[in-house]
Amino acid sequence: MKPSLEVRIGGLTLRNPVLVASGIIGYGREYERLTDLSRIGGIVTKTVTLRPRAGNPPPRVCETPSGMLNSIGIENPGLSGYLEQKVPILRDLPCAAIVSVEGEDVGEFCELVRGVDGSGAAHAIEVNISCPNVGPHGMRYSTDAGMAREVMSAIRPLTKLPLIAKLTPNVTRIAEIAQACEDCGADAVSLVNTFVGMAVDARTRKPILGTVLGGLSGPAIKPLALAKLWETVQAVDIPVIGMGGIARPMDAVEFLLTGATAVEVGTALFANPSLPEECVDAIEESVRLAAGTTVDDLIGALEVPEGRGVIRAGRAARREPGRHAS
Amino acid sequence: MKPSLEVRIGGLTLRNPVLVASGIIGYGREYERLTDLSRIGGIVTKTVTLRPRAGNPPPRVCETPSGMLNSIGIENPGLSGYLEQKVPILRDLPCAAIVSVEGEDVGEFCELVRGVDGSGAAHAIEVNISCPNVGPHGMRYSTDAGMAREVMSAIRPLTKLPLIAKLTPNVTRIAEIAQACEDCGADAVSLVNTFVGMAVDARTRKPILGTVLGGLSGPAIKPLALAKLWETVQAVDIPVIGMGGIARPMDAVEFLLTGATAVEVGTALFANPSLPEECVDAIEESVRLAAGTTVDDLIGALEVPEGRGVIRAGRAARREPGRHAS
Amino acid sequence: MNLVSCSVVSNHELNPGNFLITLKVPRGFARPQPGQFVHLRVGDGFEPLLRRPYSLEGFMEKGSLRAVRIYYSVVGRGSAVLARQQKGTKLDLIGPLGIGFAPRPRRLPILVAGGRGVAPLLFLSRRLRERKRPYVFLYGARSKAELYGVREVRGGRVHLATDDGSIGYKGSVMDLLAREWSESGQTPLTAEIFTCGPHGLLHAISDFARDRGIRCEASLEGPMACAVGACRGCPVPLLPGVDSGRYPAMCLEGPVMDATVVDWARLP
Amino acid sequence: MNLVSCSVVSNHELNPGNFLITLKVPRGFARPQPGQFVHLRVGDGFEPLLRRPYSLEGFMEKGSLRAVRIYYSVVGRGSAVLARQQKGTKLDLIGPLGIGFAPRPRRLPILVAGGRGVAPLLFLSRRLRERKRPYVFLYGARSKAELYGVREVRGGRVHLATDDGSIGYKGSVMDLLAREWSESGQTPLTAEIFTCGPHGLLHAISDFARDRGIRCEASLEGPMACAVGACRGCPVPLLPGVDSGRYPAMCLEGPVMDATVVDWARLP
Ligand SMILES: Cc1cc2nc3c(=O)[nH]c(=O)nc-3n(C[C@H](O)[C@H](O)[C@H](O)COP(=O)(O)OP(=O)(O)OC[C@H]3O[C@@H](n4cnc5c(N)ncnc54)[C@H](O)[C@@H]3O)c2cc1C
Ligand SMILES: Cc1cc2nc3c(=O)[nH]c(=O)nc-3n(C[C@H](O)[C@H](O)[C@H](O)COP(=O)(O)OP(=O)(O)OC[C@H]3O[C@@H](n4cnc5c(N)ncnc54)[C@H](O)[C@@H]3O)c2cc1C
Ligand SMILES: Cc1cc2nc3c(=O)[nH]c(=O)nc-3n(C[C@H](O)[C@H](O)[C@H](O)COP(=O)(O)O)c2cc1C
Ligand SMILES: Cc1cc2nc3c(=O)[nH]c(=O)nc-3n(C[C@H](O)[C@H](O)[C@H](O)COP(=O)(O)O)c2cc1C
Ligand code: FES
Ligand code: FES
Repeated sequence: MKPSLEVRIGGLTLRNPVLVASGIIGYGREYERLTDLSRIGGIVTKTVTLRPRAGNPPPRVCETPSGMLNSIGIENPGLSGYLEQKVPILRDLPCAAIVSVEGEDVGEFCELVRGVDGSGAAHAIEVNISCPNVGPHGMRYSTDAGMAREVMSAIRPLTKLPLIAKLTPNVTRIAEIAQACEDCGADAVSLVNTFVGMAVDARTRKPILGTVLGGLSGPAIKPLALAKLWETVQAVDIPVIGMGGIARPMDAVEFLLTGATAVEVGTALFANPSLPEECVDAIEESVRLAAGTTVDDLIGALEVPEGRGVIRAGRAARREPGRHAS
Repeated sequence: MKPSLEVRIGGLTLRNPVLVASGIIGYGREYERLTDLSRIGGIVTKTVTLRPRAGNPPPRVCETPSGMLNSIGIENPGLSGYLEQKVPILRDLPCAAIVSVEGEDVGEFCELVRGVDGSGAAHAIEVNISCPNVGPHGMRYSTDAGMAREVMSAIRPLTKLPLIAKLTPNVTRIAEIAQACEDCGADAVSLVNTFVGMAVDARTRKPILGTVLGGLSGPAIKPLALAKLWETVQAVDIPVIGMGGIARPMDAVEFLLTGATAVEVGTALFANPSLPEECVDAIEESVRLAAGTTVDDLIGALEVPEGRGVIRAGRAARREPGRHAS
Repeated sequence: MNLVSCSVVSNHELNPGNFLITLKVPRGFARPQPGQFVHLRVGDGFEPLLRRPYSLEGFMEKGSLRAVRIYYSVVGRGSAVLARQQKGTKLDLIGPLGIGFAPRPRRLPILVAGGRGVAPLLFLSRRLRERKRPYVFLYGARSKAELYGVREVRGGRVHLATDDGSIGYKGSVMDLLAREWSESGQTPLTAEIFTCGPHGLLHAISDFARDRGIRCEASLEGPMACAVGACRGCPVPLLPGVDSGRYPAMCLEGPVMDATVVDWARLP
Repeated sequence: MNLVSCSVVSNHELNPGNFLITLKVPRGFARPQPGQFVHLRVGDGFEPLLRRPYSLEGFMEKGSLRAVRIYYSVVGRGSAVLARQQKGTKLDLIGPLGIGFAPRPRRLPILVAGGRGVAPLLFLSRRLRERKRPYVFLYGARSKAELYGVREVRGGRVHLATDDGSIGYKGSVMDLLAREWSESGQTPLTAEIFTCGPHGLLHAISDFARDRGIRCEASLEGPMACAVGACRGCPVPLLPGVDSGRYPAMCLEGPVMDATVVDWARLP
């Protein structure tokens, strides 16, 4: 008998726990010939901002050892462009459509959530409070629990759609931000967004990216993403959506075992558009091998020696600290 | 005419800006048959703690995409063991010996600095306030500017040796910690130590490291290390020693261009013991190509478009913020 | 456009650092236009992590057999891995992608190739010949040894330029173009330019064309991640005033674009 | 110990998943002892990033020519890369490293091999034969097909065990050892055990030896970074009470260690 892979994010039930991350697959149509969206749980759209954004000057991408840097600059048509051009596309998707939004201040976040909620096409909203700095606000929303609280509590009353707060890993204690979001009614948190990185061309003596700094993604960051996930699942009770460097089908299983309720496939999709489907198969196979009946038998099933590797943050503080010094 | 590669760290003049990082080469002797120490600037010893440490349970190392995780646990003979067994070895080194120390509290840091200063064998002290948590203290010294200040101001009066504060990258704003160290009389800061990471074996459903969490190093983190370096050199006036993922000779040049006064070779030494010497050659060649006469012509020579990629922290806050959103 | 698996039919170094690889593709791979490209996975594993974009040098069809050809230089990790792939190796690619060259009816196409940029223009020249259309083919390289495919060019007038003068005009293909243009008596209404090569050359050619009002299409290059318009990682900077600061995606609205609107100075 | 460059003389798959590679080494490479290992760079680039430790299956010397042999299984990235290396490829290695087997004078060495763990014991058996010393060679594998090098074993009494009984004793080499020991009439004063194989087997053998007071040396395995004692990445857990909780470095004080003091339960 086929194991059930269904998972719930707030009021939303996903066919299975495999999503495609924001900024990777556009609004779905770009990959309709390459990825079978009817086999996965859903996609997260490119982040939508209130006003259209032209994005950053080139070059915007650069490959690094087992990873890549990007500085796209949230190029997107803005809320009105989203409503006119993208909503119809999302309506036709054979999987859940999670719409990612980002505002430059609380007011913009509110307008965006109202607009997306009203559009009807979204099954959930991923609140991107994690993007490396856009404009003068720097990374403030993502790097400060107070600011995260401000945004989440302002938008929570505006929609019944599941709200997923997407967090940046570029902080000392990600669990504190996650807890702030949970306290303010987030249905889930997703992590990680990219790590701030930089690449230099020693011959031209210039930075490789047009913006100098960019965000690192890909297999290179998988160990870091798993550690941030591990820290977070110990601190919150809402579902955590894990991502960061998933490039082989079994990687998705590693994130579920570590405690993720769902995963998002990112950069590796560029190399292997079938990866999301392959992740679904690997998860199903792993449930079977463990003689399990549902994917819940995998989620958080990691066997950890007593008192090892516990990170002391907020609710987790009671437990013993882990040791992992060099 | 041969360009001069000499650089100064406080009162210490290094033959050239290439060092080997702490924890990589032991106390030098382990690699004497493999690396020509007479051609490089110096080595940083394995971190010495007050009491001997047996280290963490196995496994302690695990390879990841273009990187590795380690959880050694600062296995070392303690201060007395250092004085008895290691000092004689350091005395015979054909390059500078920088001794790394780490205490569990301010008192221990003081005892260690006094002890190492008294031993005579050290040309400088690297103060490891960056190690991912050892025992209940967690990462407090490294992740909190106030604590860093406490340690540095307590040890500064105890020695005339150059003090290099080694920082962790696992913080929201590394520049703030660097500034705190500068304010308290550090002669230089070095960065980065490892990024907290984790690896999972999906088949056994167990973490791969005995301590669950470990520190990520290697080429995978180079883009992150360059970004932390870039953030720091904009915020402090003392020399910054850069490291993180240096694996090819030209990588060392990238760090110097970004503003590092010296570099430390780490993980990649395990694969290529000649890498430090090759870095020296690449640096000399780059100075020549740029028709320069000294290595100062490389340090910080990165050509950055006006107002791009500036990180707003402390002293750098006046300038325009960079843009690098996804 | 499709994701198809392909296998290496042959992969040879034709001149120092430059290789020609032939890849067998299934019928699911649509007939490409000259100037279109494929996004090739050069090997498995994470080094390199991303696919690499390559213009098609040619497309062959014999009965149910289809194959594409790529003329590439070894400049880094990806191309180094590709150069190691032996006959029979299975790879996969996404394509055909992007917008190719669009010659207008009743105009003389002047093809201007710089170095390995000759690839998509060789494809174009064959297509023109099939259509029985006359054309001019200007081809510049550092030296005679680096000229590739010249003998293949039939049905068109070929003029060569080499930096060292080892064959043809001694100098850059840009100067050759200027000379040919002035001597040809062609006008913007009778001829148009199609070019591919180093961006410095394309910049010069597009200035030349703009000054004279000549229509000029150039094939651009730059790093790409998705190559299907999803990631917005391949922006083409346009001249001020053109299209209100929007960045067209090279993979979607290019790689062949109207050279006279591209802000070459801002293109890496 | 030295860092030396080496070149692949041959690299063949002997049975499914198990390869034998022969590497030519310069004279700078010192004569190794059976049980010692080399830290091999299996390829260039960052995948894999680290070297891989391999015990020597043999060492050949003809005039000024020196070569080492490694018998390895393809279990992951590094060994997969190694399996692809063709004759003539240049690699480099650090070695010989670690402490090898130390047979005592006037004692019968009983060699117990499990699966590919046979490698260092074949090396040891040849050395014993050179020394004209008698020995017993117990060798267990899943099936006859997976037995390697048996015919090479000369000058010693060989007893085989296979899980499927396709040859020799049907069962584990552990049971075979128990039977041979009881029938042999040997005592801890007249014989000693040298073993290599899966840690589960080594655990069982060391318990067997401890219970009877038999001296037993086992060759351990585990991940390594530097392999020269610098990084402390290869700790060997010892039984409580042994050496006050210190972790000996497998690369320096091993890989061959007194099996009866190792805390096998804590060794991954
Ligand atoms: C539409 C399109 C068509 C192309 N057609 C061809 C072709 O027919 N033949 C061919 O040889 N190449 C072609 N290229 C360029 C090719 O994609 C790059 O040379 C290749 O990606 C380099 O990859 P690499 O891993 O070998 O080098 P990398 O390791 O990625 O980089 C090595 C060096 O090359 C530079 N580089 C990286 N990517 C590019 C790029 N896209 N263009 C120019 N320099 C780059 C880097 O800055 C670095 O200095 C095309 C590119 C595009 C976008
Ligand atoms: C002193 C010593 C001698 C050795 N001699 C031999 C030998 O003669 N022949 C041989 O085939 N192997 C030998 N090994 C084991 C060999 O080093 C590993 O199998 C090899 O490193 C695996 O590398 P990989 O990249 O192929 O696998 P990885 O990608 O590193 O790992 C793949 C799988 O193998 C496991 N693994 C990784 N490293 C080891 C290890 N060191 N031991 C066991 N499992 C591991 C991982 O947990 C993972 O499940 C020896 C190891 C040591 C320490
Ligand atoms: C090209 C690119 C564009 C991205 N754009 C966005 C975005 O618009 N919004 C967002 O929240 N995350 C964005 N991300 C981050 C990814 O969603 C994901 O969090 C990150 O890449 C880590 O996952 P990965 O390592 O699997 O790629 C982008 C990533 C890449 C590589
Ligand atoms: C095995 C290992 C042990 C280490 N031990 C120490 C240590 O004792 N003290 C310290 O300050 N850093 C230690 N480090 C961190 C390195 O000094 C360096 O900061 C880090 O590895 C990043 O550089 P890399 O990417 O070049 O390795 C260790 C790193 C490794 C891989
Ligand atoms: S490469 Fe992704 S949009 Fe062009
Ligand atoms: S592997 Fe480094 S000490 Fe053994």
